[in-house]
Amino acid sequence: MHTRKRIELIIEKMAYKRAGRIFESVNVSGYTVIPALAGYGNGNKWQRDQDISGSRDMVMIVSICDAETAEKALEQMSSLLGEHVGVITISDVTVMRPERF
Amino acid sequence: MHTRKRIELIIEKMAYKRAGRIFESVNVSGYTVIPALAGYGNGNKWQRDQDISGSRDMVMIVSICDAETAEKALEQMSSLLGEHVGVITISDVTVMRPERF
Amino acid sequence: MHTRKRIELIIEKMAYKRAGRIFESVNVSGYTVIPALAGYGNGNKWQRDQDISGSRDMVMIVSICDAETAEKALEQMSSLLGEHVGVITISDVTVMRPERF
Amino acid sequence: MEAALSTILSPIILFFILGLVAALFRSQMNVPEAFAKGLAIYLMMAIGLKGGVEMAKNPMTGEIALVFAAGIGLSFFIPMVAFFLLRASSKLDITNVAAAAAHYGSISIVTFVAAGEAVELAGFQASGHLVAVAALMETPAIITALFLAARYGATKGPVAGSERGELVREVLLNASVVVLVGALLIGWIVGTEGMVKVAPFFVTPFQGVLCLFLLDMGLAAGRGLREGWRQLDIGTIAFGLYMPIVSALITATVAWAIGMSTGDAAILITLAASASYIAVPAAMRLALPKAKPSVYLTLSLGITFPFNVTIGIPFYIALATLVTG
Amino acid sequence: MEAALSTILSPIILFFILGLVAALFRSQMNVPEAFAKGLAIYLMMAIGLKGGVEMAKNPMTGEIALVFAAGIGLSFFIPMVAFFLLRASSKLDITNVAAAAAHYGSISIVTFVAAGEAVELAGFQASGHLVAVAALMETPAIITALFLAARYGATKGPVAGSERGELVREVLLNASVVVLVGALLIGWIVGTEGMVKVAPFFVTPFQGVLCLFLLDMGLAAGRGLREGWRQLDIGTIAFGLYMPIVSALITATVAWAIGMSTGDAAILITLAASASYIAVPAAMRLALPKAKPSVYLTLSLGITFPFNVTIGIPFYIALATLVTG
Amino acid sequence: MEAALSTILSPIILFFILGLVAALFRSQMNVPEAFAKGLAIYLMMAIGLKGGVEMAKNPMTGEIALVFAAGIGLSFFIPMVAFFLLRASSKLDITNVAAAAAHYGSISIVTFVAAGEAVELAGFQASGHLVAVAALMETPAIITALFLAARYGATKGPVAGSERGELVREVLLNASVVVLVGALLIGWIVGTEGMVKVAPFFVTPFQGVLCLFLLDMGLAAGRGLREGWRQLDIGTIAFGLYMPIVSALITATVAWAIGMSTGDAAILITLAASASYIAVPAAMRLALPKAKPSVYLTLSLGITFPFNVTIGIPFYIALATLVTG
Ligand SMILES: Nc1ncnc2c1ncn2[C@@H]1O[C@H](COP(=O)(O)O)[C@@H](O)[C@H]1O
Ligand SMILES: Nc1ncnc2c1ncn2[C@@H]1O[C@H](COP(=O)(O)O)[C@@H](O)[C@H]1O
Ligand SMILES: Nc1ncnc2c1ncn2[C@@H]1O[C@H](COP(=O)(O)O)[C@@H](O)[C@H]1O
Ligand code: NA
Ligand code: NA
Ligand code: NA
Repeated sequence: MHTRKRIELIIEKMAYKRAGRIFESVNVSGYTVIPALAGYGNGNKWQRDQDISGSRDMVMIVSICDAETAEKALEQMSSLLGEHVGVITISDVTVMRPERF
Repeated sequence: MHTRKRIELIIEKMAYKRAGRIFESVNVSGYTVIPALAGYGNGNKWQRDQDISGSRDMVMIVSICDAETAEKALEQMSSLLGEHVGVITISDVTVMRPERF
Repeated sequence: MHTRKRIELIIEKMAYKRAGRIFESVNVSGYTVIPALAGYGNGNKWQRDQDISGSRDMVMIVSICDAETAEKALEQMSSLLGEHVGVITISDVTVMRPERF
Repeated sequence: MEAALSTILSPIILFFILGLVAALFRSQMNVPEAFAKGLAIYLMMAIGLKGGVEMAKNPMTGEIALVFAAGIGLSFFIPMVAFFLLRASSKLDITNVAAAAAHYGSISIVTFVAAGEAVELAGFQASGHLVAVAALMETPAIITALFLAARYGATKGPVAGSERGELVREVLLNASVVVLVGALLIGWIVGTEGMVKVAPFFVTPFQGVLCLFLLDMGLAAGRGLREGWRQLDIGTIAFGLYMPIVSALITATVAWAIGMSTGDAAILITLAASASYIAVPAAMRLALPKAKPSVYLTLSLGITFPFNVTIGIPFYIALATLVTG
Repeated sequence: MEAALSTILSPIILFFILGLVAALFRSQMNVPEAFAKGLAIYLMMAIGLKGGVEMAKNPMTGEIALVFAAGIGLSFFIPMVAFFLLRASSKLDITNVAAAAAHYGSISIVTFVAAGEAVELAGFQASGHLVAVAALMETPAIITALFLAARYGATKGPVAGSERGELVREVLLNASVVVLVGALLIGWIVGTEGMVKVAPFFVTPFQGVLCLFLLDMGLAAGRGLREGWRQLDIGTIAFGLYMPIVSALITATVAWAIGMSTGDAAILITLAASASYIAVPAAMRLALPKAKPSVYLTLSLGITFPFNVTIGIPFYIALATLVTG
Repeated sequence: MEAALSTILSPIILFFILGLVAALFRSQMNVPEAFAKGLAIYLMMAIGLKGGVEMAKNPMTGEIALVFAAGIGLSFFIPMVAFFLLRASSKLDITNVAAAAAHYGSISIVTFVAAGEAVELAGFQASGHLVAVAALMETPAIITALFLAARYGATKGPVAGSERGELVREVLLNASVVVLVGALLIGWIVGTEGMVKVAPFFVTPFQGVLCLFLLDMGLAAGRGLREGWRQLDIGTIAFGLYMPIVSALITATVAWAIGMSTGDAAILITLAASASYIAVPAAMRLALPKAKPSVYLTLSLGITFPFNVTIGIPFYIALATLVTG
């Protein structure tokens, strides 16, 4: 059992490819993008099936990586989050095959 | 780097707005609702594309907030979870701009 | 407040029922399956709405259970992950009604 | 008999049976939820428009007003009968019994359409006003059921996080009420002329779309049946079969009493005998969250719906012929 | 007046109003996103094909080339007017003003179709080339708006993770440009004969599909309206109502100057007066992420779209009649 | 030559090319998955019904029984040829080779439909029974491929968590088998009369729906092509082009041997030359999870499908004319 990091980035759907490129640039082994259905922030709400433009949709990106990579990703991501709406968190997780990440 | 709480609530889709109102009432800065596709609990299974009524659909609500707010949310949520099917968990996460939460 | 385990398994959609059966065989109280939208791993990308066969789709399965069950699930899952693409992680979470899990 | 056969052998019913059989054999095929929901909206628009245009042609009469009253009355009354019968014949608790009762007082719009087809095939005529009756019968049942649940102590105060008006909105402004009533009004406003331009979408291909929709319903019914068989006791399953007949008999009496035409009576009987599987389940998740979808959905979708669509409707037409003949 | 009434009483507009009213009463009904997107692709294919077939019949003339130039010019120019007017009349910051301006320079294809129906109903004829004009007017506005945003210091360097060409692809190869232009070319290649086999799908049911689509637009507009009312200041809301009229007046002058036919002028005026709510919002999320969707979507979808579809179009037809009569 | 041109210039193929080109230029547009899946179900219902009605008209003969046998035999046999050719011409491992082989033994229903259109345009007639042949050719190839994979040591025991019957259900009860076979039976039961009411949905608009569907296929093929080019070696890419021709030649010989009609032969050749991209990929994820979708999807969807739909089909018709002339 080994400890690695789990990055969770909740970000605008329209910007997810930008976040993906940042993840790739710091060499994470992978990430997975999950669609959101609705959300609330700062008194505003959005809901997927109620916005014909889709421009308020959010996604959650999850990436499992080592501590060093996580730190690099965080640094790089901060400038993206200066422009786009998003929330990034990091937590500790136990993994099975640590050499993968 | 600062520590905050990540609340994860898995709850019936039909009840997600009730959960959302509770989150709002304790003043979380935001939450994001993610649709589920299928699930299992107590020997029963459901699957989204196989239930024409959608009445067994679940969602996952994620909210990042401070420890105090998390505790309040948990308290308030317990009465909702007495009525609706759901699972609530809290974990520690590291965030970048702690003043946001 | 009690500590339990959160298993998060990111796995091919076509294999999620196999993973589900393994979870059931070790007697977790439940699990929830969440669809992914896109992903990246080992230099390859996939995107849901751009693959007519759906054969590269991934899902995330989340299960809250006790430490012992989590360990058993992990063991059993390793052989599935020898065949199918997937990532499994475990983390600590706080729950409200510990007897449920 | 022949009518029954020709009902069964219509492409619509055959696609339903195809879906049912595929699901019973555990096929994993499905019609995507978003697509099926889109088709459902189409069907309700088409039904509403057709009814509205008919209503514009045939003005409201005292006779029709009676049918309206009968429909509303039946939707209020049938849940009571259902409640006491299901309580007697099953081991379900009050909450589940009340929730199931609500489904049987409300209606299934697809069953309504299937009955419309069969009635026409059998050589009768049903009036366009019955679309309005269908819309009116959707919700009263929910009120009765909630009243019964409260009366027998199955409800507490409002759930945490619930909002005033939330349930009322769900019940009175759900997709099927909005689209059905709205399209009815629109059909009534634009009349036959106004329909000309939209008929190639809402009239001509209607039966074909119904085939696709019923394939999906068959899949859902088959899955419901497979699950239900394992989980429900025999008394509950029996209820799914005898309750539509009970409702039909009550309604036949009413139809006889107010002197309805054969076509209209057949449709009203079918409406009463049918059970909701979309609008009422959603309302029950909000109003009676402790009631189990596996109970009420298996009953309405897995048992009563296939029964009505195959055996029930020909029987209801025969019944209507009998009481109005 | 009569024309206005018959526009309002067409099933298409009535379904729009139904959606609008349902959303204002907070109905939770919706048309699933995947289904609505599928319908949108259908509509653009149908519009493109129709335009292409017309173009094959009527060869390009110098007169039409002028209309093309006018359309492109207006799409470049209107955002400037919008930018200064909105800056003057609201408290929004530069970024939000520039983003909103881009929407008003671009076009709404549904408004275009609704205008086409109304123009025909009013007894005029519009040429097929206007579909191409519509496609050409989608993007220039974005360029003007980004230029203004840069000029007034509202943009910085490229956002982290952005890629060269990403925005250009989003703007020039989005679904509506690809499908509209592609179908136009295909219609032009296959001509009237080639359309025979696909007409039962793309021509005959078109108006009906539009009803379903406008129901969804009504729901979106109603929700936009409800939210916007709470969040936008009166100056911003007013802009959503006077800006289409300003654009219409500018365009009417142009139409008069280049001597357009009444039908074509009515359509060009409507295009100019309409505001984008799909293509431009997506481009703005990439190019001006700090601009708020709640501002520009409320304006274009919640205020300008309903205004145009109900009151605007009859007015634009009248205006066109005046300047070309 | 002329036939080839008129195939290429049909709206259906032009929309395919539109999608292909858009994807090659990296347009981000897409047809929502749920909508495309719904259309796929529609297409299979329509094809099945049409075939069933034809079958009801023309009873089964010994000649047709031979075609059935030929189809099944080819689906069993072609994967062997594919397996050895791909092993020889590429650097792929056994698992990937076996998985790709399964795709080439199975069929593509859209290619089948496109061939049907082209055959008719070329003035030939194909019998309705070939829909049944298509359905029968979907699965045998999977058996051969799994047998080869096992024979060459590429499979182990059952994967953890797998269930008896899981693969068989996926293979025999997937959407395309269920809907195609089911609709075929229904068409056969209801016959020409029964079809009258559903024809406005399943027959008249069919070609138009196909345009929309092929736009999506073009997008998928273009993306497959773009990715594949980067990832596959030249031997693998070549296989995607020569394998359909090999299958076509084998099948032409068979068609000649059993003395088929020109139309039927053209279709059977096309079926043999086509490769699956929905049913077989799903089966491979379960049966050979180590095989890479990027290999087999690029081959079948990115290379063979566009080849067949544009150049292949006219060639197969010419080939059929040659061997049956
Ligand atoms: N604290 C939070 N936890 C989870 N999701 C959040 C949080 N804050 C914002 N979001 C998500 O980000 C979206 C935009 O938030 P905002 O920037 O606050 O308007 C919301 O609709 C949510 O989906
Ligand atoms: N321990 C768990 N972990 C994750 N999801 C769960 C768990 N228990 C229940 N669920 C979800 O809640 C739904 C209803 O569960 P139940 O109330 O046990 O029938 C399931 O179908 C799952 O989607
Ligand atoms: N480190 C990771 N974190 C999150 N998801 C991952 C990770 N690695 C792989 N994935 C997911 O698994 C899929 C297949 O990965 P791979 O096996 O590396 O091709 C990717 O497309 C992602 O969706
Ligand atoms: Na009823
Ligand atoms: Na404009
Ligand atoms: Na083949």
